[in-house]
Amino acid sequence: GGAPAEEPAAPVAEEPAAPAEEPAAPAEEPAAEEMMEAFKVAIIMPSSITDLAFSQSMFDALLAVQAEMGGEEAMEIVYSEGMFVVDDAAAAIRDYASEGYNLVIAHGSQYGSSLQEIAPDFPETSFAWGTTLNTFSDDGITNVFAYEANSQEGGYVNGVIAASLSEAGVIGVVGPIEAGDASLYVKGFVAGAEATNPDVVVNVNWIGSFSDVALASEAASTHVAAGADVLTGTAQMVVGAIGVAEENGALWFGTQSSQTSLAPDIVVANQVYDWSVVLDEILALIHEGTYGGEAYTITLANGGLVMDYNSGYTLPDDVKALADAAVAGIIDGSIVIPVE
Amino acid sequence: MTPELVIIGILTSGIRLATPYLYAAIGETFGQRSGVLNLGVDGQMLLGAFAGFYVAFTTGSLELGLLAAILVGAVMGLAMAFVTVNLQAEQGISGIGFYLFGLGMSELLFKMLLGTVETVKGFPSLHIPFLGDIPVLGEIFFQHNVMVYGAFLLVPVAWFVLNKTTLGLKIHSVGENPEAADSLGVSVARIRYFTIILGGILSGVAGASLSIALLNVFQQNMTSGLGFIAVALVYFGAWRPWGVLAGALLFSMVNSLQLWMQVLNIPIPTEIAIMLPYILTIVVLVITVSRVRSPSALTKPFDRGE
Amino acid sequence: MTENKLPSGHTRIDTLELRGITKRFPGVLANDNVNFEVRSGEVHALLGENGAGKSTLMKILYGLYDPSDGEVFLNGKKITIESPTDAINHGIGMIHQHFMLVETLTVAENVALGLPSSRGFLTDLDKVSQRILELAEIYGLKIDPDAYIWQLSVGQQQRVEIIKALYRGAALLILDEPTAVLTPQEVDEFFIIMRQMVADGHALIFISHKLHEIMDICDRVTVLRDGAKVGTKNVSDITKSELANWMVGREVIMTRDLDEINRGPSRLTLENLACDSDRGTPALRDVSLKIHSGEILGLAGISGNGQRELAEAITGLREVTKGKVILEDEDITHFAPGKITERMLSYIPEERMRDGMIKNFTIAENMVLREHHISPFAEKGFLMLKTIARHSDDLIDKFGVKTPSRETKAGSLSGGNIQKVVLAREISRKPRVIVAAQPTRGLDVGATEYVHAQLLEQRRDGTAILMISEDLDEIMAISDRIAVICEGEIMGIVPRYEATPEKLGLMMAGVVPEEN
Amino acid sequence: MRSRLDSLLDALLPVFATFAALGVGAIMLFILRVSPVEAYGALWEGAFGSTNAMAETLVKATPLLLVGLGICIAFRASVINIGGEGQMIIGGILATQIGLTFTDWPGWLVIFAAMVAGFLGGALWGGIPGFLKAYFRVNEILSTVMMNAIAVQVMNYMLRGPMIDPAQAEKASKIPQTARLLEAFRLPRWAPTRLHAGFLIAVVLAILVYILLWRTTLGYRIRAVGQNPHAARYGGIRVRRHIVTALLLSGAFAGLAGAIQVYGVNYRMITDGSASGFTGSAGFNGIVAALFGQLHPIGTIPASIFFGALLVGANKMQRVVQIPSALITALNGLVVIFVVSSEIWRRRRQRQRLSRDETDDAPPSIAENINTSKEEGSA
Ligand SMILES: Nc1ncnc2c1ncn2[C@@H]1O[C@H](COP(=O)(O)OP(=O)(O)OP(=O)(O)O)[C@@H](O)[C@H]1O
Ligand SMILES: Nc1ncnc2c1ncn2[C@@H]1O[C@H](COP(=O)(O)OP(=O)(O)OP(=O)(O)O)[C@@H](O)[C@H]1O
Ligand SMILES: [Mg+2]
Ligand SMILES: [Mg+2]
Repeated sequence: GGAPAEEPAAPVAEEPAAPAEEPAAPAEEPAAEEMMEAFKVAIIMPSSITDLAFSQSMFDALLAVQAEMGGEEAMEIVYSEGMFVVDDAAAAIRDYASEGYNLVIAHGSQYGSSLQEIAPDFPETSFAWGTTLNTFSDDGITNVFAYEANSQEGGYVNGVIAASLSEAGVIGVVGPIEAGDASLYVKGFVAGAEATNPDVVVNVNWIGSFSDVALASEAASTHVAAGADVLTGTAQMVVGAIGVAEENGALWFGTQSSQTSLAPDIVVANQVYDWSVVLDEILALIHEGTYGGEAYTITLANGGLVMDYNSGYTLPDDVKALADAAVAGIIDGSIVIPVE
Repeated sequence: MTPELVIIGILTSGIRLATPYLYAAIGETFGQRSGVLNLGVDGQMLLGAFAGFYVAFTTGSLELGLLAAILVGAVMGLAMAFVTVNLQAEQGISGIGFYLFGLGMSELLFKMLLGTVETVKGFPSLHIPFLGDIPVLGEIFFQHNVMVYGAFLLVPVAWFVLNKTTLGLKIHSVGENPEAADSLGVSVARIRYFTIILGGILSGVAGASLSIALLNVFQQNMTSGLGFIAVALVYFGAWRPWGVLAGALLFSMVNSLQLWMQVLNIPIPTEIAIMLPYILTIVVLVITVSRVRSPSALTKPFDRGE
Repeated sequence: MTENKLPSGHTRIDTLELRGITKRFPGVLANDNVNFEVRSGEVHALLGENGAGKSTLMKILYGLYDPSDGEVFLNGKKITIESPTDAINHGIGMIHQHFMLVETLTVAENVALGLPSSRGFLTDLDKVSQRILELAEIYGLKIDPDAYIWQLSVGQQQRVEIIKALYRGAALLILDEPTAVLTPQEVDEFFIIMRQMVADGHALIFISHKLHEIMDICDRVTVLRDGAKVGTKNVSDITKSELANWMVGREVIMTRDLDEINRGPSRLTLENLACDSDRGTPALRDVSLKIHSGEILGLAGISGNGQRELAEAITGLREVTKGKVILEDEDITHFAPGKITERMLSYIPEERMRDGMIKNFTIAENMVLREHHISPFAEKGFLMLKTIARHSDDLIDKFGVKTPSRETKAGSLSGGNIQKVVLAREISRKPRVIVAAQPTRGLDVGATEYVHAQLLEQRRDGTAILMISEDLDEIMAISDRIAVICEGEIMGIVPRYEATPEKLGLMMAGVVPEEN
Repeated sequence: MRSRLDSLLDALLPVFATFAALGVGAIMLFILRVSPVEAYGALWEGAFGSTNAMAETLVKATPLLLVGLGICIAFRASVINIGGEGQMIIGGILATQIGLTFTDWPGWLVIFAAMVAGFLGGALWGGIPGFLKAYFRVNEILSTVMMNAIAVQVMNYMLRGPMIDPAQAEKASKIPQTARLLEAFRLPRWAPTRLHAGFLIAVVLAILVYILLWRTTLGYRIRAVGQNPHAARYGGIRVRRHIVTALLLSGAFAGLAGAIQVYGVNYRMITDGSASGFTGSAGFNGIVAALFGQLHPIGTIPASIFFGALLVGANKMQRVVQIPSALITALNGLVVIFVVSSEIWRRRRQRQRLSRDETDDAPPSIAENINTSKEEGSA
């Protein structure tokens, strides 16, 4: 068949993140000469490091890990942003690898094919990509890590809170295209909302673009006109929708990065991706000489997904309790989110 | 959901969505009427959007923001005029150059000066007394912000300038027969400078209408190709302000219709819904078979032939 | 009214003098140290072969071109003219060879263009219209200020050009081949206007290739040859044939006797032909004609009476709404133009630059425009470049096309040479029928002579020729029979020896001759 | 006789213009506190510094050249095809479908069929605006812009639905991509670089387009229609049909570019919801490349390589000196502006030459929209 065999159920990190000190520890262990060399990380991102969404979530995590490790002397970070052209990204990946970067992160599911091709040529370099769990180990490739986010989990929690807070019983969702991470988040959100209030109406609008801020905003207006008093959305173009929510006094739920700064009055909660959990583990493995083969999922359970509540918004205690219960249920497995 | 609600919704948001298209397309109409095709509208919009946003954000004054957008648009227009009028560069291609420049430069400035997405408090909705209180109509037409009204006001103004003033006469003649205009002492260069700079200004304002009136944020490539649609709408409108208005409204309302179709759970693939405005724009043009020629001198640099 | 004022209220120009004007274009010395003088109250003709540099000299005077060298003196005072605005301010107006009108604007709008308005930035078209009507009254120009230019006949458009100049206070008017596109009647009317203007104290510079017009209306004539001035003479001191010889530098045959008619069977038959104009109004109604092998059928008529549509209907370029076109025995009525071409029907279109040739193609490419797809010029979809080259060299040689090479862009040729290329292409095919529309429009006497000789040679070879012309002299010079068209209908057909200008003129005005 | 120096200067004019643009870029870099020397060193390095770099440049040039060839044809017919992006997408989709369907066919056959499918797909997407222009007078700028947007949605629909990778279909996070092409179906590569046979195909096609335009009756007709539709009709050419043909062919080359991107570079289609995610904006940049190449198929070859080098080198520059990618975009814009603006000097020099040498018939400027050059016409 034309399709490559998909990955087996790769071991997924189950425990919460390793203690923060651990990745920093290598400083003492390796030989002194090696220590002089900074660990070099390159990252290729589809959007920009400041998109308040998917790309920024990884870049922020890298900065956090860098700080943990002791700053630029310990870890050097270079990035290529705006690499939405797969072809250009492939050139960048190969280039970074041949420049001797220790870890090359291709932060987008579209970069898989390129990695599959390039990784075998650089066995000494470690690669990571997401969002997926495919490390290409079936193809005999051993130096690719994979990661993904269970964004449906935070979506579910957001949905629970949203349904509880919606007085109108109508909620609007703005998404880019119905696929990947965005699709997972929306499914989780709808499930959470419907589980909390079976009568709630969740209207979903896919606008067909990751960049059309104006249409995202108009989609939000449409939701408001259709009676929604709570909105959510995913991907970088939703910044336009948040303004509409604020103007109309609707509540907003964010995902990927914290969007509280955009509308401090109406953002209730964000599901924030904290990839440092994954990065820590990858760095530890690389340090041990394992360059790939592991796949990670950030979840509420392992702390990679964090529910970030806006301190400026007072969430009623009963609702907060519902949310906490949802988080607990997801972590202990009593809540299973249907995502097909 | 009642049908009235949906119809009001479609009309209201159609009017809002049409705003940036109107500014940009009316500006482009002036340029094309005088014989200059500007494909750089999207880039000019982005720079205008950024300038407007940044100044409004830092000074807290929306008026100053708007002024900044106007200035930046004017400077871009000036550069474009120099390149197409004096250097007689191929208009379509230099337009693409200006688009790329505006796209990159707006993002670069955004990165250097702001660093992250911020918001401003944009122009508030103006509830027009009396008119805004009329039940349905008031809601559709008279509860928008000032830049929306500005865009719609621009249409009759543009019509008036193009058809009732000596300037309009000159613009028309320069676009149709620059040799004739030149032989009567009309400065082809001066008129084209004027229309291209005006186009730049209106593109800048179109951008600002997004960043400080409708969306109140700036993000890289936030226009997402809107400027190219605006150019297409000039062709749709057959170089007439009222035609452009019709095109902008049609396109926007169908766009808002497709958003409603998704909300109403009409079972068609979302992609088909999203295609609708584009398909319908073409279909309408096919049905209403336009007999109007483009300005004869469009895209042709003027040179006395010496 | 003071001594030096014109009826239009503007100041007179007593003398205007060009001294030592030189103009170089890349590869061409268009004007070579030309001195020229014109006075108030005279019509001064400028005469010369195609490409002699007449238009260039006038464009310099009007500020459209910068001279490479030379000076301009107005009433004895040196002036500089750097733009048309300067020229207009000095009272100089110009009517160009190619009209400078914006077709999509009205007469009044065209006149008002570029002038300050009495209402500031608003147009004052009502006042402009009023003034147009006043001027029209003074000079006897009939014009509707609210008509769009595209609605007007060529003659009317010319009147708009004159009004434009008068409106701007022109005391000196440059008329670059104004009569080339006018009907005899229109020319007469135009001359009345010119005489009126001269009598009022205007100075006129008149360019024309028609010698009788120069004899008719001009006081003095200056001849240019290859950019240089040959001389200036009083028209009263010179005869028409002297003038022709002076200009061309050799003997010119002004009239020729036709050989015996060697008339064969009918080649082209039109039966009750009808078609519409571009605007959708009926242009031809019920036209029936037979054109025989070995004859030239002249079609006379005032421009805009269906001649153009008739030619296009025959050649397949225009949809026929009724009737038939029969080539020998074959009904070709609804054939595509290409198919008609293949049946050896040639067409010399009236607007050659627009319809008859592709400016940016080389001469060689233009030479095969009609047969680029047929053997020997193409085989299996490929162009046979060597054959095409040989063919073009052949024609360039045979027809004496003045060009550096066959690879020269056709657009850079002079009007006469362009005409030769079209003619060479159409005639060299050994056509069975030729439709020739205004074959000598804009050509100098030498070139005209040449074209007529070519057509007559075709006639001798048995080709059937339909020659459409608005120039009665031309029609009467080489047609065997003359048909007259008016408002899309044939008013009658008269043999050449029975035709008089008066008779044809009446028919052109729509009077059906009694004999028919 | 025209000196070699003159033609060399003409050919180098875009290069000088590029230097001027990079000079302005240097000021911007300076403001960003980046050493222009280092930055431009990286640019050169990225474009030509190694075998691999050169290969990357040619890989980038391939779709530019193919789209550019189509633009040459369209422009010669006086049709402006802004629909390259959409045509590439549709071509890519059809070609991919061939590879996914006929998995038991021999590789060469699938590749051939896929190229044909890409060609036809692009032709369809270009032919529709062509048809609408010729028979309904719908302006092609309007319709091609709209067709681009429609093509993106077609792609999103196909990759999310009927064409989705079966492996993705089973998973919760359905990445909108097709399955990968079998190894046997991939265009041969010049290992270890990514340079693939598509470049060769494009160069051969450039020569064929040259022949088409100046050696065949079809080319003659297309050019005639573009130069003067009235005279073309008089010459027996069916104007409308040839307008459609020109846009059809133009689209076909863009469609082929799409197919070659899939079979030579990506081996699958994947969407990020935008056109440029797949095309890398080659549908636009190809227009610029064609104009740099004086709208001449042969001239478009070096022009595409030049532009490809700039794009590839600029990416490298971003990586090395870590400047926002936005600067690169802005810089590309400047290069385009400077290069088209520099045309006027070429035209001026040409006029001066003309006054020296009457028989010269060098090509007029691109500003005059269409030109023909010395080697055109008869031999
Ligand atoms: N803009 C131009 N550029 C280059 N050459 C030109 C230009 N205008 C005229 N010429 C050349 O200058 C010469 C004189 O041209 P001009 O138009 O003055 O002739 P003319 O006497 O008016 O001829 P005609 O009777 O055909 O109108 C010709 O050889 C012509 O080709
Ligand atoms: N680009 C154009 N500019 C002006 N007129 C045009 C143009 N294209 C076509 N036309 C007009 O359209 C009409 C039809 O042209 P033509 O007969 O050449 O088309 P065609 O290719 O034969 O179409 P079909 O194959 O459907 O018969 C003519 O009146 C022609 O003048
Ligand atoms: Mg002349
Ligand atoms: Mg036809």
